Amino acid sequence: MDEKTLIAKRVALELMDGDLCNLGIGLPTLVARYVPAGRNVFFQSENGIVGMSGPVAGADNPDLTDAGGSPISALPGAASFDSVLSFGLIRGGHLDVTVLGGLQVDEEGHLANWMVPGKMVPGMGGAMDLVTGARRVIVAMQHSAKGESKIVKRCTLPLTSVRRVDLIVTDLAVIEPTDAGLVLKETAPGVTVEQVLANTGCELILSPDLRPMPLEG
Amino acid sequence: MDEKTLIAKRVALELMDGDLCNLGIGLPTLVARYVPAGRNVFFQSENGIVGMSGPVAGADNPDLTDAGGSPISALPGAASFDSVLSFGLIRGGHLDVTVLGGLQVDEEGHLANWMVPGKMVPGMGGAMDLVTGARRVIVAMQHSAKGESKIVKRCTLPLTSVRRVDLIVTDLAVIEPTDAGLVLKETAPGVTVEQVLANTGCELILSPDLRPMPLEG
Amino acid sequence: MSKLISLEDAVARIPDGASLLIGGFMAVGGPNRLVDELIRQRKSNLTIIANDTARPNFGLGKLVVEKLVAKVVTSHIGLNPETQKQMIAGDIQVELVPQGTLAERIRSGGVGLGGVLTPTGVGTSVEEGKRTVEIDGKTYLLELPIKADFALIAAKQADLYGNLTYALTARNFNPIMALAGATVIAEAEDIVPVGCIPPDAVMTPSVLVDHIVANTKR
Amino acid sequence: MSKLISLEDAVARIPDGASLLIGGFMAVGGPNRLVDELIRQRKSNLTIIANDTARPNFGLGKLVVEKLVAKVVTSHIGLNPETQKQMIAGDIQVELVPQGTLAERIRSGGVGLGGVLTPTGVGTSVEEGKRTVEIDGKTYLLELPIKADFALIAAKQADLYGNLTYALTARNFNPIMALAGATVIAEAEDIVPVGCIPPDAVMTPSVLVDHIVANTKR
Repeated sequence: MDEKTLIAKRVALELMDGDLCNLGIGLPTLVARYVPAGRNVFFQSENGIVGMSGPVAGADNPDLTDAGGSPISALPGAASFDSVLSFGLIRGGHLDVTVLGGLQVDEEGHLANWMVPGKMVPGMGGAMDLVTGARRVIVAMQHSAKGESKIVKRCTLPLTSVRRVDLIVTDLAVIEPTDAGLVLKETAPGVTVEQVLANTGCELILSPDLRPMPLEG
Repeated sequence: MDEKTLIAKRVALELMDGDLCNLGIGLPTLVARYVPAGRNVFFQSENGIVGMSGPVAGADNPDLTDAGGSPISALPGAASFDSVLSFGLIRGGHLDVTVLGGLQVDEEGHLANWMVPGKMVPGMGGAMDLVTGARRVIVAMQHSAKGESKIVKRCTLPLTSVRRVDLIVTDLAVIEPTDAGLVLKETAPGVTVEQVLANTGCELILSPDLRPMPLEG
Repeated sequence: MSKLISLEDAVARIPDGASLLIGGFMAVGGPNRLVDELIRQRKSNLTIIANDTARPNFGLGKLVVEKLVAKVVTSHIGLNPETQKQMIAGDIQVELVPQGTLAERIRSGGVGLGGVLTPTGVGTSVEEGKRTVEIDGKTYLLELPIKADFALIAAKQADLYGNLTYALTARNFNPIMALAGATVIAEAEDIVPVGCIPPDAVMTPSVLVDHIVANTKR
Repeated sequence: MSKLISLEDAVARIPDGASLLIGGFMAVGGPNRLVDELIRQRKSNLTIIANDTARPNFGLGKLVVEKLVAKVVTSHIGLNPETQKQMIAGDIQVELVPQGTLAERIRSGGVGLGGVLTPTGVGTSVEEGKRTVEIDGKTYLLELPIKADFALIAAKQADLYGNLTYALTARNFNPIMALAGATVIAEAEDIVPVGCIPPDAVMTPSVLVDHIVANTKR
């Protein structure tokens, strides 16, 4: 199993029956494939639909796309709406969980994921609204990039929100930001605690319930 | 012609082709009957429809009523919507004209029409939004009530808005509030300027274009 | 994953003293079965947020007549003399709110805004006790968001997930109330299987609705 | 009382330097005929308010490539490298706004509110230069309303009065932009006679729309 699949599978276990869930572009999109059997999860695309599903070959519709403009499909019971209602769901506390990629997460659980000054300024899109408004924010990302840990003492990149994220799932570990700091809760298959610590740019508190990362619900 | 019909006919001449218009309950409702031929006016009912028309006997629908809960009908091209969009039209400057009843209008053109302290407190309903938000506010009312002029130096009843109304149409006169004060523009058929002045509780400026009130478009 | 619940069970979840957003405009589009069941179960000391208090013998007007309401936040009580009578007698607390402001306050509660900045009410008695904010030389009242323990709403159609449609002027406050109730209970004229309401026809998406009242009696 | 107008005439009304709200999300649901005609008529120095700048060769992304845009207010430029390139070169001014805030700012302009009070952006670079308001111990940014000289939108169906419907995710910013443009110009996939769109299916009421672009070429 590659690292992205591992992360997506682990994140999918966090989705509960009946949840309204928004997946960011890139890695988080994979999560939809691994929802545990028996859980009916409603996926929102912030451009204006609840009940989205993967594209159906030969049935692309130019009026039915995801937030990146790529074709999607919709399940029975889907509902479409405009951008203010879409973000009303996100900002009004109606979104149970959002899964987003990250550039950095720091010791306080702050996420930076929308720009690298001087290099890449895509814009925040809906990320600031999602992190500020969702009931639960899960960051799904590689633990390190180009040899540097993405989990740091203090974000050097511009923050997406000052709201503390709820869970960080990486290819090495599951980490929960708390009042006391970042708590290491799970290690990925074949990964030791020492490896996680060595690849993390700030202190981690070891959970008394530290366990191997489960990948099936 | 009775006084109410006279007022309604005169007000109707103010409605222009294509206007979006909201009529208050009571006397203003009569205005819809006298829209000049050739002018297509869209009437809004603030409970959520544009394109309302009078009720059709035998075709009452419990889901299609005016703001008082009485049956109405709808013209081809009507549109229904929720209360935030209905008041979005009113407050966002999209409503061309509102016609409202009045308890008092004063020298500054301020309207009081929603309560008589200690006696009658129906609530403001949509009146404050209509007076504050409509592009043009026309007050349609009897000139006097119980022997007292309803056009006064300063409203003694609680104001509906501090926005100056645009026109006052009564059974005696048409009066326009301006920076300089209330300007008498028209007198009703058979009514003299002296009669208007004698029945008005504040000074009136005589318009240089003072004319008899027209009643046909 | 059906959200069907009996009328009796739906109302049994509502405690005395609860705050209730109640849809409808002069009881048109109001959840009249739920209102009748509130009376039958004698739920009392209620705070009602609604456009109006209807008429004494129609829709939520009956709750006032039955003396089950401690407080009402509304824009109009003119057609229910009982509300005015109880208000003057001090038996019911009435907060009068301009209708457009009431709608925006409920919406702002439902979509997570801090409040509403509106010119409506500036310089009138509605301004009393409220903060004002100057923006570009113009004065706006800061009106606070409204949320409630429950939203009781009425739809034309509901599917089993809770997607709702409304008909004509019966839509009114229902869609915004579905955003602002901690628990949202909907009654519907027709209940249809999932997939029978096209996505573009849905006016309240299912994810906002907690319970659909079954069409069986009570 | 038809609002039909030719594509050429519709765009001829737009002066150089105008501010334009443009519907669509990655150009899905965008007024792509109007955009192409803006280019053909070489309207320049435009201020564009839109969710994103699409892709270089798709929808309003083409306006950027053609160097007709002086300023853009948007939430995302990541898929149009040309916008980023011109921004870095100082040829285009870019104001980045969180997507939900952008939607609420446009809506607030369209419905006559003084601004939007939102927690989104508090403590981030989005807060810079903005007022904050404390409400019940929580901090909100005061985000100002957005209006524009024109709103250019795209519908699935339009009737001759200007009632509009949208399909699926092509709805997005179009309905709120119809509220916030001083002049609203809509193109539509289908134009139908008055009465063909049921009142409950209308998503933008006709009274908000000034011109419907005829389906004849140009």
